[in-house]
Amino acid sequence: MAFLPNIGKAERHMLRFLGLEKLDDLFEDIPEEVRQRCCLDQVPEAVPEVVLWRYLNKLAAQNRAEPYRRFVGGGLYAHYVPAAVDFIAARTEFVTSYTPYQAEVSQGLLQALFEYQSLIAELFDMEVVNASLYDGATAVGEAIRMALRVSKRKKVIVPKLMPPHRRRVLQAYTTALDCKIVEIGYDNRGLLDLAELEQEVDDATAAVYVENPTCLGAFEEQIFEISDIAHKKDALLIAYVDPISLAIVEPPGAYDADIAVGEGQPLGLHLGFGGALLGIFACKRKYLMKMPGRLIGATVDVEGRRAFCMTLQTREQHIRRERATSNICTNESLSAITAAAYLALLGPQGLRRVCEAVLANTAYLARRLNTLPGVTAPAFEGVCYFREIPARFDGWLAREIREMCIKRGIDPGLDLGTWFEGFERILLACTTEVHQKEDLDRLVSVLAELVR
Amino acid sequence: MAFLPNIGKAERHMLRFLGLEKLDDLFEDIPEEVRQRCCLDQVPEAVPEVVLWRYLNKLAAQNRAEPYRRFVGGGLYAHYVPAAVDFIAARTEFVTSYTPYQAEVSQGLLQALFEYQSLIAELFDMEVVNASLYDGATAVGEAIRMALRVSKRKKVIVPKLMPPHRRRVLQAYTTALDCKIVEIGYDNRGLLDLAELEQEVDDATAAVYVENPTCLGAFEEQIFEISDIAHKKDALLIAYVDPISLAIVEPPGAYDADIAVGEGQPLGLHLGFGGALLGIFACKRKYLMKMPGRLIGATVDVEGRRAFCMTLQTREQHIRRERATSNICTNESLSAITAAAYLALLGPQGLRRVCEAVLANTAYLARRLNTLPGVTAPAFEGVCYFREIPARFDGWLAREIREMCIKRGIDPGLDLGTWFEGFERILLACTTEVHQKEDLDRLVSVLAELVR
Amino acid sequence: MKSFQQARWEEPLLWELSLEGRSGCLPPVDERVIREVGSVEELVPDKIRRKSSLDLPELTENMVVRHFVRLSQMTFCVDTGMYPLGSCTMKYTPKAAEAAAALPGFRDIHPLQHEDTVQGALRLMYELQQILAGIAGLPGVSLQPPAGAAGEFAGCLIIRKYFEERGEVDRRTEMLIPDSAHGTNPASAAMAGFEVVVIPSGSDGLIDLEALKATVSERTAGIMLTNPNTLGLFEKNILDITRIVHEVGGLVYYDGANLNAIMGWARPGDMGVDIMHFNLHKTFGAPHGGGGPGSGPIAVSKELEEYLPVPVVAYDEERDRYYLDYNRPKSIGKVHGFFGNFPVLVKAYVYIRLMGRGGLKRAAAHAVLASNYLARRTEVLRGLKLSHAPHLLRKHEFVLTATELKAQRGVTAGDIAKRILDFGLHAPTMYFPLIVKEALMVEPTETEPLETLDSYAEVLSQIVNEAWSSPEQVKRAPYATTVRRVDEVRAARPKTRALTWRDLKRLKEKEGSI
Amino acid sequence: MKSFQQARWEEPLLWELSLEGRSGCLPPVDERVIREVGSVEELVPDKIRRKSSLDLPELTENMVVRHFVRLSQMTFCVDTGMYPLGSCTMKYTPKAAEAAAALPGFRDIHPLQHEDTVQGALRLMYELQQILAGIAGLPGVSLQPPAGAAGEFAGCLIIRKYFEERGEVDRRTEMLIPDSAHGTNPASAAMAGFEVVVIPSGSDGLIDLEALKATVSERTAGIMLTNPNTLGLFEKNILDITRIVHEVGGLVYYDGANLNAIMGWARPGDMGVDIMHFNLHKTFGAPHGGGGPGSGPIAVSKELEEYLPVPVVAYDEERDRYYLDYNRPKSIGKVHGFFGNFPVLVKAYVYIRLMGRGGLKRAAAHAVLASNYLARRTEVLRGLKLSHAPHLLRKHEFVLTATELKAQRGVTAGDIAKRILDFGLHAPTMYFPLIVKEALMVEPTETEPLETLDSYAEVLSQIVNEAWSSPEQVKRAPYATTVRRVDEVRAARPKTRALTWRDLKRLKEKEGSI
Ligand SMILES: Cc1ncc(COP(=O)(O)O)c(C=O)c1O
Ligand SMILES: Cc1ncc(COP(=O)(O)O)c(C=O)c1O
Repeated sequence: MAFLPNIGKAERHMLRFLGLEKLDDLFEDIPEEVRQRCCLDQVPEAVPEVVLWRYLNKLAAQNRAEPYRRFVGGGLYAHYVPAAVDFIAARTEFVTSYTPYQAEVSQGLLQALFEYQSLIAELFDMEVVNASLYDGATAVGEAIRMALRVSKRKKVIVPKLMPPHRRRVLQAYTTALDCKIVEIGYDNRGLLDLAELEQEVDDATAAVYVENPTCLGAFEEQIFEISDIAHKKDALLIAYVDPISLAIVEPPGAYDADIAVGEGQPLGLHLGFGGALLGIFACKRKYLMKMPGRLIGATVDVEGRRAFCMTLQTREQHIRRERATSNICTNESLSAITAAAYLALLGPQGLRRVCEAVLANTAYLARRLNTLPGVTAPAFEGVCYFREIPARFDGWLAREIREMCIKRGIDPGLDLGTWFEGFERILLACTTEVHQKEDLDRLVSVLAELVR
Repeated sequence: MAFLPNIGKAERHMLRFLGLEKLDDLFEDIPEEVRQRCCLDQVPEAVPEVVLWRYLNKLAAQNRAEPYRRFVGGGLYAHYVPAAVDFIAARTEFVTSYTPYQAEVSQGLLQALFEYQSLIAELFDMEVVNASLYDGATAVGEAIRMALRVSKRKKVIVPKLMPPHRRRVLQAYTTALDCKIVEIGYDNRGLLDLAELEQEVDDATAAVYVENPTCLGAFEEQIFEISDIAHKKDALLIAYVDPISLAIVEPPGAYDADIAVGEGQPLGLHLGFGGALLGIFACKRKYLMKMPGRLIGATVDVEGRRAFCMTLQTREQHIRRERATSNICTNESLSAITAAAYLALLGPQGLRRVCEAVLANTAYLARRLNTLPGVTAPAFEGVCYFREIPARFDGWLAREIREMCIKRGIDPGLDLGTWFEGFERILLACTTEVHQKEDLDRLVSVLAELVR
Repeated sequence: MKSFQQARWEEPLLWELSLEGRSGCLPPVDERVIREVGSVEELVPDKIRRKSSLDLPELTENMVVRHFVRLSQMTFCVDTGMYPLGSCTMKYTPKAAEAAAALPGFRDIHPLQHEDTVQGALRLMYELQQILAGIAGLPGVSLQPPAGAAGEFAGCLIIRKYFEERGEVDRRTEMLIPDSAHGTNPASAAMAGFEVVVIPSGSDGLIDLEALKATVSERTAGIMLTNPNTLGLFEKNILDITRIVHEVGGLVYYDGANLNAIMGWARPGDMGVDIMHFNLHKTFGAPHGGGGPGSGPIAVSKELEEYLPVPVVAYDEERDRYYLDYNRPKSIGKVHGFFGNFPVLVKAYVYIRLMGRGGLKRAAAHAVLASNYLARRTEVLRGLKLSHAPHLLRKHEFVLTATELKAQRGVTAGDIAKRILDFGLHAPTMYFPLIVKEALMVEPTETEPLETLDSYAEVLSQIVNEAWSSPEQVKRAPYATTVRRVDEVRAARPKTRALTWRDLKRLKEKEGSI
Repeated sequence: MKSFQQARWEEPLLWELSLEGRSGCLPPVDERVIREVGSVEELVPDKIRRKSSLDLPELTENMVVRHFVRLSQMTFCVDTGMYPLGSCTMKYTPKAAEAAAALPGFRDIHPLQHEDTVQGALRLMYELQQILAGIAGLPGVSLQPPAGAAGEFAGCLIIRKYFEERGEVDRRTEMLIPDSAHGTNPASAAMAGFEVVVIPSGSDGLIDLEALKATVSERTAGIMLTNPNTLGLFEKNILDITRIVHEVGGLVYYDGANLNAIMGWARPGDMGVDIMHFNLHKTFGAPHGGGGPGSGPIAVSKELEEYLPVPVVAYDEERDRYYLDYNRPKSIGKVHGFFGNFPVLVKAYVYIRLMGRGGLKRAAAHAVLASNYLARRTEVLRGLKLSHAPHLLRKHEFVLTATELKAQRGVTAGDIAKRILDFGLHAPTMYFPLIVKEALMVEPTETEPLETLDSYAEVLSQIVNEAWSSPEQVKRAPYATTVRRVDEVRAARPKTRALTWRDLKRLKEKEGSI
């Protein structure tokens, strides 16, 4: 009972104070038959920490966690997390506090979240940013819901090349809405088919949703054109972008995105088996009152000191209830603080260096893969890839390649056949700055042995 | 330059302010020839954190750190360190502060150290405790130096069975003193030979130093008799004890020890390859002014609030200089706080449970080892062992046994031949509560295979 | 009364600490690689290369660390003091749980890496699914929803799907929700396309059975309720309620935010619940992270299992292998990009295993014990009273109303809350549930020692005395906090609104610094 | 001036939080084993079984954690603010160093486990030995001493041994130590059996060469000095000094506490030093742990190598294997039970590798730059002045003297130090070195940003103004700290002295609570 301080003496004292005899008396308001049926057999008995710790280590050891022989991306990326970021994210004051309902005792948390909003605003070049959503995928869902709300239109355009794990979230978020989601194909570079887009965007179009880089890793070079196409019909442009890449490529603000979303995990968050992500959500100021999620604002206290507090809460569920802009309550504050710490630590120089390393590694990997017999990398040509490289194998299915690699202790990337029909021969390999040249060479040489 | 904030602009500003041109100008007071000779070729160039981290992990992976197949003691012990203890020990306020010279801003640290002193005083049943020495071995050195000082006598009695790593520290600490160290043998139970002791203790004897449990793991059952023998001749009794064991065996206060020392590592400190240990030092109040090391006292502030501060510093080197009671300055404060957290967390119940588990495991291991052909465990009989068990192998040298076990992935304990002449066939195996029955059984079955 | 003072560092914003050229971390760029592939300028087409400057602050590691350490010290948390935020279950998180989630074997794995290489993680999830199913008394579990509200949304989509499969989705448009419900309930129902129909509480704070009967119909998709409800009262007619809803063909959704009151003593499944969510960050000791991440797994009846989000973690006994089951054609899809907040799952798992069956049950009992103890000690204070049915036992929380103090002395629940902060304690939840005027909703949790409960009661007593004798003292609180009372109106007013550093700079230029 | 307030929690002592029956951690006892071997009562002879009660506090994990978190918030540290404690080099510790030392592969290994199973740890130590030798310009290194003073002691024993081997130990009894030296120098020399002979400083703060010449003799065992000295002044005659000592056959010991001033710019070995220690917790960025653990490796000349403590980490090239070399018959033995403070070694190693050759050199330069900058900004304040040779460059630290303020306004260096605390800054070292009256010894270190140096100067300026205009304001400081000025006399007086909870309880019974 390491966490129950009121056993023994204290328990007796409190029961006596309440005129009760035993703990069971506290549950007399529960119908007898419900209580009787209650059985906890599926919950194991308590385990001492020393024993549990051993078991947890055993489980953890059954997972391959080192990134050096893993080339898997697909939306989450194994960037290096500096120790200082882990340190900050572990400060128990941030970890064990909750939503800062009492601003006066939560200034540190509030300031950190305000800084997060500010940092993302700079990075994205957008006017307003909320204090986090669950993850990139749900941010997409919220963005599209918001666009439908704002525009009062019913058609949404999305790329056909959208990872199913994100696409299915979008699907769920729009299930109950009276809207139509139209998918646009891709050109021979794997980018959005502009002609098709032009055709589809019309006066009923609420939003054009575009990913940059695409889920195949290519920067969407036509982003300005896409923006024009959307805006010409007064459709909103929603951009899903990679925050890291914004140190070198144009931010959503530059191409006049109305809403910009993204997955913040690369900003100093561990992969965590895909958990505790960070849904980034930014938009133009004019949509402020329609946006989902919590907002932190700067203000002063009664003595005129700078202070921070939650603001514009009337958009939120605890006030607006069924008419709220979203149902979100608990969000991913700690992830937001972590991302703020990461951005503050790296600064513009550091972030640029990450980009340089990633770009270079990606290009290098592409080149090397392309030298293998029967391998085309990138599978789509003529564009700039960031982190991810689609590689086509003439003689093999990507699934087979992956299985064979796994047996050799290497995870070479994703089998795109599981994402898109017709992509069964394409492997999506991924690299970041954690890989050294030797790691990339090793991957290539393992593949070389397989395909030769 | 992640840790140098004054590069670029700030550097230029400061140089200009000082009327200097370049950093080199700051070193003009160093003789030219010394500067010219300076070469840092043996220091590698800077490595980015991400790269270094990988290398550190590689080095760390080359060490076998899991305690489950390791049965090595010899003064440091692999007890389980609860996560809460690690958490507390990692609070950066404790980690990155220094000696609390400014009491007003260091109340937390001071209180924690005061609590450490208090906890050890309870555990040891001694009147005063200092705020830590380097480790158990140097605490022994200081204790004997202090006894010589206090008594103004010149002879010190120590057991022959004292681990060389501690014995050599004692030797170093007394190198420059005009004193005689007499070693007393052991009886057939491995305990101090009382007859020999009686003979040696005389009016010139400054102190009798005794270890309890002995370095072979046996409780010194004659401790009260030893105390009497020492005190009859007005010699001081110095007891080196195991702090964990004091939850079940008599504390030094009970047998009237004048000075009690010990290694505090088992109290929640990681093994750390033998580093960041904790020298526990306690004594009778009457010797207070003669004791080495820092002391924290309770007092009040000008508003009458309870407060803490360093006290009786006139004993210390920064005031008394060559006449100080010791040269110690930096001590092991963080270890002391860690031990305080451990004791507070376990409390009397928890500590007793550790002892129970250790005692039981030790007895169990002895029994099982003793069933092996040609193995006698414990090698000395008739006493109660705690953690460690000396096992004699008729047909083998302990060194051989150990080497063979290592090849099988198990470290069975220490080869006592490296400690004491004539002990070449004795292996000193060690167990704590981290071992489960199955671990002990595994050790026994590996040994069984070897000796059969 | 202990004298308390929170730390105050007047810490600048990151940009105010910045100086050109500083950096806290410069990752390496391999020159060998660059030489082979070219520079950024060569690789990234000019057209899309970022043109605008990137105005991130420039700091060293030491500066960043110090900044956030100072901010942390200006943040009240469970590890510094009692945090009886009603409805939030701010209990203590075992440090072993934090340590476990930080094990590289859990922390550094990718959700899309090959299943063979994450068997340990999958096993933990599988075990947790089983355990939660056991606690719920409902067989199907999805760990995916990243928070309670996401669980509600997933649940509502399942309800929708269920009716879709039956061809009733166009008819079953109404979701019944008690007026005492948490805001996420109606918001989630609305997001899933339901029309919210409010069920009024009776004077005893419980669902009015007659009103319920009058409201249910063949349009009823279901009811969303929490039990004990947000007043801390157990819906003793729960079996009637679920029966009434079932009789018209509706489903019962259980908001598990208050499960800490009854876990081990009663299971939602046994009350007639069809679907529920857990808040692992409330009931199961995962920390709240300053607002998140949380985790809101859902549990459903056998009948609804096929609609669970994909993937579900499954176990192939024959091959002794865990896998992600995506092959669920009737699934509602996904409510999170991957499998939910895995680290939170690890923490909850650790908590549950450390507590064990008996510990969970004891925890619930102690949560209820603490709540009733504190309720009884504070309801007697002049000007405060229990919101509803004062004679009834509370469960894990209780709601005080300060209407009398407000009427007599102008001291509001909010004022009282602010004044509590001066004593190193966190305030209760204020103004919730909405059906109670001047509400103070107190949930002490089982991890607060009796001594702290006592001092909470004493503090409240002192504050009430102050409110009567010198109300201004309370209305001007707090005094001992990092900043004093914060101007929320200014923050919200368009003219003075500043949501980012950019805004703040602009404002500063206009009207001087804040 | 920023408004600062340190946290105050009025946290009780552990016993004051205790309640019978609580425990924060109950390790398991295996019943199967107990059944086989018997209970404690059966295993431990009655004679030695503990009879007295064990009055440790009884708390749960949550209570213990909260207690120490609160205490931590009441502890000023480098990670909360500037800590310019002269002679202590309170620089920032890279968090990667902390993380590295916590890797299980380093943290959980036993010093006596088989060498084959700790090759990574030995390799790190070996590399560090090489690096330190390079920085020292001295070939032999032992990492064993657990702090600077322990390094000094080991060094003195080596000097002793050296003369023993030469049959001169009875004659070489004197250790020369400048009057500005740190207290550990004379204390260590005395512990090693030397008689301390004080060398006076000249008016320029440097060793008086004439006095030195007059003092050395064939009784001279050696000299212990630090350079730059504790005034922050470089002994520009260092080559003369070492020559003078060597000429009479003495050895030169270098106290490396101030190495941060010159590393990379000058090597002790090149100055004629025979033996030195490092303070890894000062120069090489290992944290100070509230007073320790530190680490004080020593480096020695070729001639002295054979006397180093055992074991030394060695490398067998043929077998590509690292090992612990105990086979050193002339060794002085051991000054630590094992190999020293290994985790501190890991941290220093990480620091050095992250900084690299160029970074170390730059760090030293920036330490000196910051020191001179702050010296120049503060020596001009009315009533303060630089202790010695104001025209000379300082190295990493400088000493101000407040004698004028004391004489004119009764404001002491101590008062000024206390007042500094009110601004969220730590005070300098006070009253050291002993040769300076009313000394304030300031060592800003290279990790403090210029902006902080500026605010330190401004704070000092304000305090000096206060001292002149309203001295009581300064003499009554501090105000914004957890407690106000502490009564040190009471703590030391036998009647009111309380060194443990037991003492405190006794006192409380006698004279009411404190
Ligand atoms: C009663 C109740 N229901 C639902 C929720 C929503 O849970 P979450 O914040 O995890 O989304 C909360 C949380 O505040 C709650 O208190
Ligand atoms: C100049 C000087 N020498 C020696 C020492 C002693 O070092 P340590 O505290 O590590 O024993 C110190 C530390 O305070 C010092 O400042």
